[in-house]
This record gives sequence, structure tokens and C-alpha cells, in this order.
Amino acid sequence: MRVRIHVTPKSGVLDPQGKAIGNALTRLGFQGIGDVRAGKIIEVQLEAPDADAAKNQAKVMCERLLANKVIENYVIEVLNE
Amino acid sequence: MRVRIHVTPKSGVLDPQGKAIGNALTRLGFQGIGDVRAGKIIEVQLEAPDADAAKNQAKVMCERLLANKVIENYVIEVLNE
Amino acid sequence: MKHEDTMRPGTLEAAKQFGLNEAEWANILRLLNRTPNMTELGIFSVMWSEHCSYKSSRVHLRTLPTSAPWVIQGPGENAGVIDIGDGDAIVFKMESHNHPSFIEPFQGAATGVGGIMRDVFTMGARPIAMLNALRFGEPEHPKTRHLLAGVVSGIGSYGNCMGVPTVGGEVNFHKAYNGNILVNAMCVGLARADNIWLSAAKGAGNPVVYVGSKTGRDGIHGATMASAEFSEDAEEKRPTVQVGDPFTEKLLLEACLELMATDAIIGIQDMGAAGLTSASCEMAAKGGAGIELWMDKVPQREAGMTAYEMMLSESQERMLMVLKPGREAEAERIFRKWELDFAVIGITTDTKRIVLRHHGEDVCDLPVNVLADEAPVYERPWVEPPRPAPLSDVPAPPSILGVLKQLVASPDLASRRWIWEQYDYSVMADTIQKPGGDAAVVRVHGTGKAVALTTDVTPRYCQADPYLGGMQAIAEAYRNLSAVGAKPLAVTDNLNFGNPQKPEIMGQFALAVRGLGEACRALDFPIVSGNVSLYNETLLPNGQYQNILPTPAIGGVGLLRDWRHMATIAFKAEGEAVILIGETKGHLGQSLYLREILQREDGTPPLVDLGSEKRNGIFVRTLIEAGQVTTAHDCADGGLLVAIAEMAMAGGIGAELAAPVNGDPHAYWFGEDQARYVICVPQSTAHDILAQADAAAVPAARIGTTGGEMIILDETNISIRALKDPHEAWLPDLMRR
Amino acid sequence: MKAAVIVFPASNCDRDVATALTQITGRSPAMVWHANASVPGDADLIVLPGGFSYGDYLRAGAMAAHSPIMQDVIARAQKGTPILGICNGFQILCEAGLLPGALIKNASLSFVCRPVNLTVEAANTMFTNRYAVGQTISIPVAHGMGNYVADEATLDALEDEGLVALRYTLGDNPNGAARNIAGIMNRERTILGLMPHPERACDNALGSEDGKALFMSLLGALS
Ligand SMILES: Nc1ncnc2c1ncn2[C@@H]1O[C@H](COP(=O)(O)OP(=O)(O)O)[C@@H](O)[C@H]1O
Ligand SMILES: [Mg+2]
Repeated sequence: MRVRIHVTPKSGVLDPQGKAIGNALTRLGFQGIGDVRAGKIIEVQLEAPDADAAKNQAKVMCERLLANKVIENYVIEVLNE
Repeated sequence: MRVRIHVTPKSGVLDPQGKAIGNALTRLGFQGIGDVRAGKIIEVQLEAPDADAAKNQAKVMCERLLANKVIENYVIEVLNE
Repeated sequence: MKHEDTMRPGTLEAAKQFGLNEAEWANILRLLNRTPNMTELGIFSVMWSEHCSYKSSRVHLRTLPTSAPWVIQGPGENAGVIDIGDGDAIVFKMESHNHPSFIEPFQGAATGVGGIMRDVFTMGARPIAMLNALRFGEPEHPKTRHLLAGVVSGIGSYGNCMGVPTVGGEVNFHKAYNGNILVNAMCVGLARADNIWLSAAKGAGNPVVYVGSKTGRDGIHGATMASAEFSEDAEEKRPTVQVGDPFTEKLLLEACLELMATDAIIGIQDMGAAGLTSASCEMAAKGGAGIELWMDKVPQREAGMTAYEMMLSESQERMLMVLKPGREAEAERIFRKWELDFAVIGITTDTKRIVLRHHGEDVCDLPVNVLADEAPVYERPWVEPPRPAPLSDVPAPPSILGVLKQLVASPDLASRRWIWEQYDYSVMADTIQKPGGDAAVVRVHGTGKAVALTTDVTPRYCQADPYLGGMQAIAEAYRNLSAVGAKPLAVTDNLNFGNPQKPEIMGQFALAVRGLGEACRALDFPIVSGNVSLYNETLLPNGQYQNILPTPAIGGVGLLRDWRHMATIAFKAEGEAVILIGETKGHLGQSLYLREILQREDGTPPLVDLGSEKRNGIFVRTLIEAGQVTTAHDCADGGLLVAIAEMAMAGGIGAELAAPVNGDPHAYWFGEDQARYVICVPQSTAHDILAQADAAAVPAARIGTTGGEMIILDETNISIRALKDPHEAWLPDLMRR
Repeated sequence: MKAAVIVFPASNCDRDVATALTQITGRSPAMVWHANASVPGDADLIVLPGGFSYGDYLRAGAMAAHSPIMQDVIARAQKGTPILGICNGFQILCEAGLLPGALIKNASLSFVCRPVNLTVEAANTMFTNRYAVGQTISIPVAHGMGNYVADEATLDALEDEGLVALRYTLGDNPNGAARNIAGIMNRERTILGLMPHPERACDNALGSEDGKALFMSLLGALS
């Protein structure tokens, strides 16, 4: 079973990387660039009987390791069953 | 218009971060962890008349800056229209 | 809080939530002769917090010696400044980021580094070195590895990006820090003595300018959190963590230095803890001016921010300046070039009031002196902590070298290489002594001079006897500088203690400060800047409080007039005479031998004889300056044999040692008597050096000869490899687990 | 020999390399701000220094590769002006397409600062003619993203054409780089990118003078 986890900075938390990317796009000549946020995406192959179990397992992974809950949010997507 | 861009290491390209995450998950006691890939997610607010135009613009951004085609693939998703 | 709510009158309840007590609230009402609104109350809570007002510590700090002919600026500005000759000045300070680093180790430590760098470059100095003094809980504690890894990578990521070498520091592990780690960062900068910038906002009608990053809602009430003890709900306070942006800070550094090459600035102050509030109040207070701020002009990261939020935000990488009128355009050009926000957000006035205007309304109007000078000062009651019983018998170990092997791989003595290899210690190409020695040495670029830098304190000594522990911290810093051949010049401190409202903790503080002061006076080693971090305690599940060990961390700065005459700890050649300087009594109380080998933390800490410290230090330094000695190391944690082992491991050369004629060998080899150094000299000069020592009334004795690949002690021996492998492996092994 | 050092936002070894160049060539380089349109016409060497241009955000060197000055740097490269990229400069050269491959996170995921032993692989170049092939030299590295990657065909081509200038000596690879690659050149051997910092190894007081020969090679070749 494969899950995909999106980890993004919480709104209100400074995202220096997003800010720098936004400025760079503007410098490259793209017009009307607004807010840019940069995050991580982690795909994990894991063993689980079904999608729900996979999602639960991924949730534990996020809480324990993959996301820094102080400043980040995460969203889990199960890719196939 | 908001687009989300997934940038992931090409298969075959070394992914030290993915590998380290996989090892850490196994050390934390998760069983049966297989391949782990780590990538980036970039959300950009841009001005475009419709989803197709937004996608095209994002594609140019990826080709020019957001992805390094030597090592990365990208996928574009338009979030709202 | 919505805008309307920030305009409502404050209440006692709100004041308490902001960390003020009933008497302080009453005092505010009396001083203002009216009820402050919530915005004003927020500003009071920040300015009157422990962090900004030093209300518990001030009466004690006043007793510290802060002057010397070479001190240009003592405590009171963003950092201390000393004269190192030829028009050069060193600007330095140490600061804590303990609580944020416990909550989010990477960002907490990173923003700590960013904050202390701003303190230094605000004064016109280019940072040239960073150090960090770290304390973690027990190595086995479930949080320790995560915290250590995060803190180290946070420090590295910020300092490395800034291009400032991180050249030294110290790390201890002790269970008293399980729930409250200490992250103290020190920044050292180089400036021209005639180009130091201060923070006073002088004159009326001068533009007040904001530069750097935009203001967001981060860290609101960070300063009050820094002054509140930790409880189990510390995690609830998480959103107050700020994220650092070293890239922006690097631009800010370059832009500020570029502007400082002109004479456009009247006063400049970084926005650190308590952000815009303390920056504006302190600038106004120092300059005897008033300030009017136009909050609509403050660069904002988020929509709909209230004046309250902007004033209390702790967004990083921001500065406030007062410019000479008419110089705005020139300044703006520089900051725009560096792609930074720049805004004129107010004006100085002659009212001596802080006035905030937002959406056409005055949302705050407070007298500056009430915020700054009328802040509470407490003479908190204190008692002398109980003295430890004198040491009972200490059994001899079966094998001296076996103990040595165990000690060099113990948590407080094992190699810190895993840490410092994550720091760029060689950028700027002037680091001529990297981490791993007694003090780091960094050249003053393009000159023959160099500065030596060290951080020191032995918390277990301070716990047993805060007065002696305070003295010892200064003495050890003095020794580490002398051991590389530097003349110790001045000190910054970071006083980390528990809850000052507990008389025993306040007693630790008072006595430690007394010890620091006494040692500084005796050694001509004034304190020119510092920081106090109190309330370092954790509420345990059983309802008890765990206070940290008293930890007055000392950052010492010394000067080498000629860096070609410098000593390092490594044995350099075979067949040299190993000479011990200083007197050895075999003091085992509070030693690492007791703690690591016998699992005992008892006895009194070693005595500190400041006369010997000075005499012996000057003697060793003079030999190094004269080019007679290039190998020296002080004896500290672990005692004489550990010092010798460190010299052998660093040089890859062994030594043959003679045991003492009388006394217990284990006390001789592992006792932690102070004021001692090990030096090495060629056979041909050994006799002369001993004679010089004799003439200077400095105890000195030849104790061995370098050579081979072993440490040989009477009939026993151990190879350097057998010591070095476990010494180097301990920390990487811990982190791999 | 007249060098130009390009200064990007958050370059931080620009001064160090200028010091080394001044000391060894006797001439101080021109310091050129990245927003400028062109490199001074008389520059016969362009140096992209180490540092954290744009904070290493997104990918190290990615944003700097699009700096205004880079159009001229690329044009000058095509005309054969020698270019030296150190650390972040190497990353920028790869991102700008002037050198093949890419530099990704160190295998350890940690920043690493320490002296490394390098083996000189090519000495018949303007950058390395003062070294001997097979010589071992010690130069410090200091980077978080020095792990060189490229597809097998590219790696084979680099080897076959003798474009690997420096390799980490066996057992001393600090970052996991493919085939221990520490520095590579373009086909014309006019561009060198390397992760180690030769400018920090020009002074025995810093621990090594092994970097000096690189600047002396250039001095000899260009004057
Ligand atoms: N956190 C750290 N960062 C950088 N260097 C460190 C750190 N901790 C220790 N070191 C270095 O390791 C060496 C040994 O530290 P320590 O045992 O505290 O020295 P000493 O006993 O001489 O004060 C010193 O050179 C010190 O600068
Ligand atoms: Mg020492």
C-alpha cells in the first residue's frame, strides 16, 4: 500500500522558502504572483490490510516523525488499495 | 488562481532524504516499510484566465526554475478555477 | 484579540494572564492615574517582564565589575565592546533561547543564533565567530537525542548560511535538564572603535525607520513566555514559536553595515524578544525622546493585524532605526538593493511618550519613563543553599588507566566532533584554532592579532556551592584563554537559573553572582554584557518542581597580540618534557571521577585560589607569548590524566608518566584542583622553564616525557587508539541509536 | 590576470576567495553584484564563490542561476572565458547548465565541515597544472548539498573524456557523491566546479596550503 503525505507550513507561520520562490518567480518576469508556500511531499510504501489502516499508520508516522506539528500541517492520501 | 506543483526525485536518482526517512520509520518500529520518496510541494497563487492557462504558466515555471529536470519530475494540479 | 477588544480597558485578570501580579497592576494604575487599554497593558506586560526588566536580578547584577581601561561599552547596550588596539574593537554578547528550543529545537536554536547576531551587528560590527553553550538531559532520556539533533542542526543552519564560523562551545548532560534544556549562543563581532552604533533615539522630528522582514503574528508574548516556568502544558504554547530566515538576516547584515559606512543613522536597535515594543521604548528611553508610531505603515505579513499584535510580535530579522532627517532616500536605496522591506513608520517627538496611531486613532499613549525606568525591581528574599557534607572516603579503582578509558568516553568528556563538524568553523578563513582545543582562535582579518574565545561553567560545582561555582566558571574561562596564549580581556555571561521566587534558587543566583564578581575583579576580567534566564524549572507529574542546575555560563574573550605565538593542546614532538603547572592536592569532591565511576555526586567543589589562577595564568601566557611554549592545556573536568590523554589523542603521540611519590594515585590523577596547566617543552629548555616558574612563585614539576603510541604509567599502559576510539564513538553512537 | 568575483545575495565566501586571489595573484579581483548586467570586459577569470545564495532555498544555486549577471556569465563561458565555481558556485554552474549533473543533499543529510583528502585526476588543465596526477591534497569542505549525481551515461562520459578534475580519496567521501567526484570540468576544460574550498587552504595557519596551486595554475595560464 502506498501513501502520499503532504506537509505544509501552518498558515501564519513564516515560510522563508515560499517567500524566496515567490520573489524569484517575479524576478523571472511572471506577473501577478501572490502567496507562495513550499512544503514537503513524502511517499511511503507500507504494509496495511486496507486503506483505512494505511491512513491510520501514516497518521502515526506524521505525528511521530514526518511533520513538525508546531509549525506544520499534514494531509494523507492513500494512493492505491 | 492557485496551482500546486509536486516535485519528486526521478526514479533511479538517489534520494538520501527518502532513504533516511525510511530508515527512521523502521527504527521507530514501523514494520514492512518499503520504498520511501521525499519531494517538494509548491503552491503558487497566480493570475490566469482559466485552468488551462494556469497550468501552462505553471509548466513554464517548472521548466525554468521550480524543477531540475536532471533529477526531478513534476506534476501540476490546478486547485480552483 | 479583535481591534475593539484591544481598545477595552485592561483588568487585573488580564494583567495576570499576561504575567503581571496584583501589585504590579496596582502600580500601573497609580503611575498612569488611569486604566490602560489592552494594547497598553500588553506593552506593560512585555516591558515589565523578567526578560526585559531584569526585575529579580538587577540588584545583584549591579555588583558586577564592568569597567577596565579597555572597555569601550559595558552592559546596557545591545552588546559589550572592548578595545583591542589599532582602532579595532570586539563586540560580543551571549544570549539564551532555552524555552523556544525545548518546544521546537531546530527553529528555537536557529532563531537564538539569529537574535544574538543582530545584537552584535546592530552596533556596527561584522560577526566573526559564534559559540554555543548547551545543556541537555540525560543521554538516555527519550527526548534528548531529538533535542540535541534539532538544536545542533538549527545552530548550524543559521550560522552556516550567515557565513560566520561557529568555533566553539560546550555541552553537558544532566538529568536536571531533562525537561528544560539550555541553549546559549554567543556572537563575537569586529568593528572599528570609532564606528560603534548605539540605540538612543535622540532629537525630535527624526524619522523612525523599520527595515528587514515583515511583521507577522509570530511569537506574540514570547518575552512573557521566556519568563514563565514550564509545565506539562508547555506544548500548548507551541504556536508562539518563530521560524528563522537566515537568508534575510544575511541581507540585513550587509545592508546595515553598508548604511553604517555613512553617517545617516542616529540610533539603531534590533527587534528581539518583545519586538517593536521594546525596541521603540528602549530607544526612546535611552535618548530621552518620545516616539510616535504609525502602525498602518508597519510592513505586515498578514491582513488585519491589530496594533497590539504588531507591537508584541516577535517576527525575526527586523531592525528599528532613527535616521537624520532627509537621509531616508539614501537609506532606502541601500535596503531596496538588498531586497529588504523599508518603511518610515514614525517620528521622534519631544513628549517623552510612546504614541501609537492606527486607523486614524491613538491606540496607545504612555510615558516612556513609566515603561522603562519605573519597571519593578525586586530584592527577592534568598537563603544560602545547604552546603554539601565533606567528602567521605573515596575508594581506589582497580586500574587507573581503566578509569581513564571510561572517563574519556563519558558523556561530559567524549569528543564533540559530531557536533562541530556540522558547523562551518572555517568560513571567513581566519579560524586558526578550530573546536577541540581550550579556546578557539580567530584572526583579526589582515592583522597579526587574533582573538581567543571560550565558553565555560561547571554546573555541578555551582549546584554544590554556587559561590565557588561562580568563581570557578570565571577562572576556567581565564585559564582556557591563557592556555592558548591570549590575554583574557572581558566576559559576557548568560545566567541560567530556576525560579527566583524560591528563596533557595534566589540564593543560588545571589551567591553565584557574588562569586563571578569576585573572580572578575581579581583577574581584571570585567563583564561587559550578558543575559539572565530565570524560571528554568519543570513541573513534574508528581507535582514537584525540578529546577535546573544553576548554570552561569561564561563567554570569555582574550587577545593574542601576535597569533604566530600561540599554543594548542596537541603533543607536537616525541621526547618533550611534560610539565605540570599549579598545585595538586587531589580534590575529588564533585569530580567526574566520583560521578562517572562511583555514581556519586557529593562533596564540596574544588577551591578557587584567584591569586594562583592569576599567577599561573600569566606565567603560562608569558611563556607562549615569548615563543617558549607551543603546547599547553588546562586541567579541568576529569583532572590531570584526562588532560594528558586529550593532549595525546590530539597529537597522536603518547607519554610516559611518573606516579606521585606520596598521596593516593587516583586523587592525584583524577582530582580536579584548579589553576593547573600541562605544558610541553623540549628537554633542552625544561630546566630553564622550571627555574622561571620557581622565580615567579609558580608551582611546577616535571611529570613525564612525550613519545610512542601509548600512555605509560608505571608498569601499565594503554594505547592512544584504545582511548581515542571510544572517545570519538560515544556521541555518534548515541545519535545513531 | 584580472579576476571577477560574482556576489549573489547571501554569497559568503566572496571575501575569502578575494583574499586568496589578491594574495596569490597580487591583484585584487573586481567584486561584481549579481544584479549587474555584465561582467567587466577585462575579466579573464570569473569566480562564482561559495555561500548560501538565496538561502539555498528550493535547490542550492537554483535561484542564483537565474540572476541577471548569469546571462553574461553564460555568454562569456561560450566565448571561452575561464570560470571557477566553488561550492555554491559549483551548484550554480550545474543549475545554469554550464556543467552536467546536479548536487543534492549529503547522504548523511547533515552539513559537513572538515578537511578532506582529494586525489588530483587531471593536471593538464589551466586550473590544475601545478598539481601532479595522482597527487593527494588536503582541502576543507563545508556544505550540506555536495552529493554529486548524474545519470550513468553522463558519469561515463566525464570519466572517458578526463573531465573529473578531483576525486575524494577512497574512504574520504564526505557526502556520498557518485564515483567520489569532488570537481568536474566542461568539455573545453575552461570551467571547473568543485565542492572543496581551495581558498581556505592557502595558508598554513589554517591547516593547509594545498589550495594555493590551483590559483597559481590559473595565474600561470592566464598571464
Ligand atoms: N556546542 C559546541 N559547539 C562547538 N564546539 C564545541 C561545542 N561543545 C564543545 N565544543 C568544543 O569542544 C572542545 C571541548 O569542550 P570542553 O570540554 O567544554 O572544553 P574545556 O574543558 O577546555 O572548556 C572545545 O574546543 C569546545 O569549543
Ligand atoms: Mg580547557
